[in-house]
Amino acid sequence: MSKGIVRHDFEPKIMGFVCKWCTYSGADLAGTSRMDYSPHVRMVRLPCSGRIDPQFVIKAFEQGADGVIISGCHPGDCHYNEGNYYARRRNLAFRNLMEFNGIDIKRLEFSWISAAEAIKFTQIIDKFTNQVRDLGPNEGYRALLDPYASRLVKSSEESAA
Amino acid sequence: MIEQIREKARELLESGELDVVIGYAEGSDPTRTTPIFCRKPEDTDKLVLDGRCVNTLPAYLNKRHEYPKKGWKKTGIIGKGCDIRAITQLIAENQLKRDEVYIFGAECEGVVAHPEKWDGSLHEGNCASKCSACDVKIPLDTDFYPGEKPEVDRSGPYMVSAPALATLVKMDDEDRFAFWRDDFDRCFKCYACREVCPHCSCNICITDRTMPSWVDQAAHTKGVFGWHLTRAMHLVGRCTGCGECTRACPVNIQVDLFNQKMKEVIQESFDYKSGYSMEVKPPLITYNTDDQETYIR
Amino acid sequence: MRTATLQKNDLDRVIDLLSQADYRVIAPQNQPRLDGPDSIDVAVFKEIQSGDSHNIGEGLSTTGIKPFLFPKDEPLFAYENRGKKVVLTEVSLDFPKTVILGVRPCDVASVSSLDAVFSDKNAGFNDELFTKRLEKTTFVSYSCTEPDVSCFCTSVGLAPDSDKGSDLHMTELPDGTLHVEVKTKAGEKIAAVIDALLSGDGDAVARQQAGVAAAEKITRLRDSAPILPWLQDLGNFGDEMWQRLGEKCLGCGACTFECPTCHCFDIVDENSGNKGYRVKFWDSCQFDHFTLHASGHNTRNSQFERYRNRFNCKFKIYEDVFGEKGCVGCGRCIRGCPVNLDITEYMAEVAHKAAIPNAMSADPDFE
Amino acid sequence: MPNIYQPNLMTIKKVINETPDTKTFHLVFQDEELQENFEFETGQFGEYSCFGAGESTFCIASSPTRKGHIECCFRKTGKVTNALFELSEGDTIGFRGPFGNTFPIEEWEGKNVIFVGGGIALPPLRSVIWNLLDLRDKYKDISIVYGARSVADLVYKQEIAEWEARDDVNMVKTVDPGGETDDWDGYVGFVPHILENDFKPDPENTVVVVCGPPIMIKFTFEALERLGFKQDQLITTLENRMKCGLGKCGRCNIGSTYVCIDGPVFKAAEIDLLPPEY
Repeated sequence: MSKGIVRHDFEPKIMGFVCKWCTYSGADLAGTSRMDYSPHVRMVRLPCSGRIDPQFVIKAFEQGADGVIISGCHPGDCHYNEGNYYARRRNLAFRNLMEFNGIDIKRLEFSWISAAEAIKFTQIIDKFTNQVRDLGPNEGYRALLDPYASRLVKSSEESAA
Repeated sequence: MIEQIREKARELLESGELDVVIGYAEGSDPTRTTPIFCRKPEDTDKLVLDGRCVNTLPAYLNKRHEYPKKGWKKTGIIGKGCDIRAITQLIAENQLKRDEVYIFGAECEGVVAHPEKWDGSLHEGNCASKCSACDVKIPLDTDFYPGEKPEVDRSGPYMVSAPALATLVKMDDEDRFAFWRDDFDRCFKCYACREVCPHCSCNICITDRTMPSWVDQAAHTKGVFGWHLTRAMHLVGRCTGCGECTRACPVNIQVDLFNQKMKEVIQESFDYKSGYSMEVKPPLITYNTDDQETYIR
Repeated sequence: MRTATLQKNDLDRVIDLLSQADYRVIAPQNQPRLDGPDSIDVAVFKEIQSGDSHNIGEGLSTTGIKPFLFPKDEPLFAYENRGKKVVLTEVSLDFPKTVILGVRPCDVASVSSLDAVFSDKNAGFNDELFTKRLEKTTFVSYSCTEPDVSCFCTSVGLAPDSDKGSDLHMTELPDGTLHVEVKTKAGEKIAAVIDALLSGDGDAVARQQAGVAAAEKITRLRDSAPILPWLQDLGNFGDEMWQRLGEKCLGCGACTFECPTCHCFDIVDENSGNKGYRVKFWDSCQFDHFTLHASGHNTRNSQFERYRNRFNCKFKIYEDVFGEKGCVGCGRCIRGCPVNLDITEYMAEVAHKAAIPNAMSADPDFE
Repeated sequence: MPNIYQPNLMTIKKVINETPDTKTFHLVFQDEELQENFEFETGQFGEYSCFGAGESTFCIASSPTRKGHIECCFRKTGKVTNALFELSEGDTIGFRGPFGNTFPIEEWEGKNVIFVGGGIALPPLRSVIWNLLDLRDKYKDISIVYGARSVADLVYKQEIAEWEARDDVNMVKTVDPGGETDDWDGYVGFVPHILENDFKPDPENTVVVVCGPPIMIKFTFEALERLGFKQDQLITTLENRMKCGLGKCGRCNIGSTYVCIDGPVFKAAEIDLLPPEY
């Protein structure tokens, strides 16, 4: 069943922020159906795509993510009626902001995936992983990740030894 | 013009209708003006209004600047067209009630981009770029306007963006990131951009919150990126484009370019102009079921 | 000590020679800026490579030399939580040999003020992150010949040609040459490196005259003598002037961060997973949460109280606690203030109040 | 040598739950030599770190007469105290100190000493209370007046019982109106009120040590002055916000007085010379 193992020079770190009512359940379905998909996404489950604050995405990039995926219910399907409508507007603005900041917008993915769309889920994850892998590491932010590494000398463990 | 405003302000302070009039007075050197709070009728003699009046006074109407603590029931404020836009936006966001303020408006010729550039007059070389295609030189909403207020067509594009914005948009992503990284190197997080902003109205700013700390408080480049992105995001669809954040920046980082870029996006996507209506909801607190979603898979 | 003459256009060669002598050379440089009317010129002190353009002698830089002694952010140590154990990693206290060129007299005078805070002169606690940097740093100062409208160094006991704190002092003479004065042993080392460029004994008379001429151009003249005794009178702490002058303050930290002597900082942990850094970074007494207690009580609860503290710090606390001047008159807080809150207006007001006994009756109309 | 901001590591030997939101830690240094030689005096404070959250300032709540470990007591309010609250026995924390001045206990010899504390302000007093009790014969009457918002908020309940049981300590406890329980055997009322109207100490040859929130200190001093106490008989310990504890970070000053260097212990007469900014 499994795809052949292909080794790449670079394996991206991807953060996923997903709605628990749809995408997370979709991922569950993909899992219980034994579907294969890229293992690079670290998923955070939130109550609604409307709860996904752009702050999370900024933090993810700051902490070294190469790509971020946000996913929620299809329009009209929101468990809270309108959360995803707000998310749609907010993310439109946020993508433009990140682009203006100098982040390649291909590193930021937004999708609607329902609880039944396990196949769509695996396709989007695979596609996005490949897309980010092709872009390579998020060099701009990675260079800022550890601003003080060069200032350190020795650990208390080493000096005790 | 200013004589008429002085006279009216004096009259309203004398009658007790207003507790205070916020305006501009001569600054401590000839190129600058400074905010003044006129409480006594004779204070109004100090009021001035010209191209040096850069401050966005509605910042003082923002609750986080201790405005409610002062116990003023009705505040008079002298506004340029863009300042009055900020007041309108504050009212639209329920930060202020219309009957709490009395707006003195006057025709504005534009303001100097930075007091440092003032050479005695306002001209193309030193006028702020926000003034170049301003449609509120005759202000929108006023309680007092000297003389007859002419009708103005305001249907056109909303504020022309600074030429620097076009330069930046043309760059590659990497170059743009490098540009901001190099500029942000100077930022030491004095938060002047936040404090002068009439719309930064959180009682405790997200960057001052520690549980959890979303934005690194230290001014290393990562923390500076975090702060300016957060600030820009929080002002999407709310910024009225006064440009004070850039003008106030002691190290000349043009942070309002983020806001200008977002203003263009909001106008194109949602046809919203902030500061023109007290009733229309700002775009990010509302939605249409048929909003654009071309970027969504 | 030695005096000599240096040609101004030899400054580039000075930078080359010092770099070759393994100095990290810091000099004021103009920053690139975007086109359009909204940007202004900004000059900051930065490490300079041979061939880079500097702007030594062209006005006062926007920010001072403070970041090279007391950086805007720096790690104190790294930690790693390993279960119940914690491993700490020290930061290096080995700093590069540095020379800072073109330092204005106000900036170089501020070094001893900062030293009084961070060194063991203050309660015996020696902040080596500061003092070790200072040991390795040589200051080449440069007299002002064109002080601007915001400068007020003569009001705080300095002058446009002061050499307080300097290792090697340069003064530009009307004929375009530089008069060089070696002040300390560290300065001698610099002079030895650039010896080939130095000639003669210099012109002490012209240097003197240049200083006097520059001082005459300063327009902000304040009487600072009555300030300390007036501030020491506790009855003046509740004076109406604090609120009247300070109420327009919006509470940003521009004045404190541009100030050469402001030294307040905050310490936080920056965590990433199970490890991170404890970071020390600039903080400002103008921020509302600066003195906020955990209980919610705030000792300086409104903005004018915070500016009152800043003024007191500059003209009283610094002298009482650290025995040094708290203000060097660079005027950066005046230039940088978004609302034109002017520290010299406070100085004038105090001098005025001190001259009139019992002038401190509060304005009854003021709320 | 590490810089002055780098703390020493300590192990939490014991955790005591004082109230639902207050804990006491018993701490020993991981460095044996330091543990052997560490000394402090009563009234001093330290900077306690939870690595990953930051540093926070508390007094050293144990008495210098009791060696073996030091104690701290804190209520969870902010980022650091919440993180410390989650720690358990055997965990590592950081400590810098001791900092600040001390209670002038030699000056009090042969006098009556009254301790007045409110809420979480008992720990600084506890250090000096045990110090005096361990040198009991040098002092005359020792009284403790302690109050909290409610019975649940009283810290050191066990030690309060211990002090009540001793016949050489006069223990007065009170809770704010509404905070009492059915089996509460102490007073009900605010500390300054109880002090002035029920306890009524005699100013003769007596010193009073007050610790609590600024507003309580103010009212307690006023009440005591009405009872005839002079300013030099009144002592308090102030707690301003601190970061470094070394007189450098610039936030604990009251005028020209740095609480971390010149304090935290002040006489009422000294406080009177400070601007009203605490």
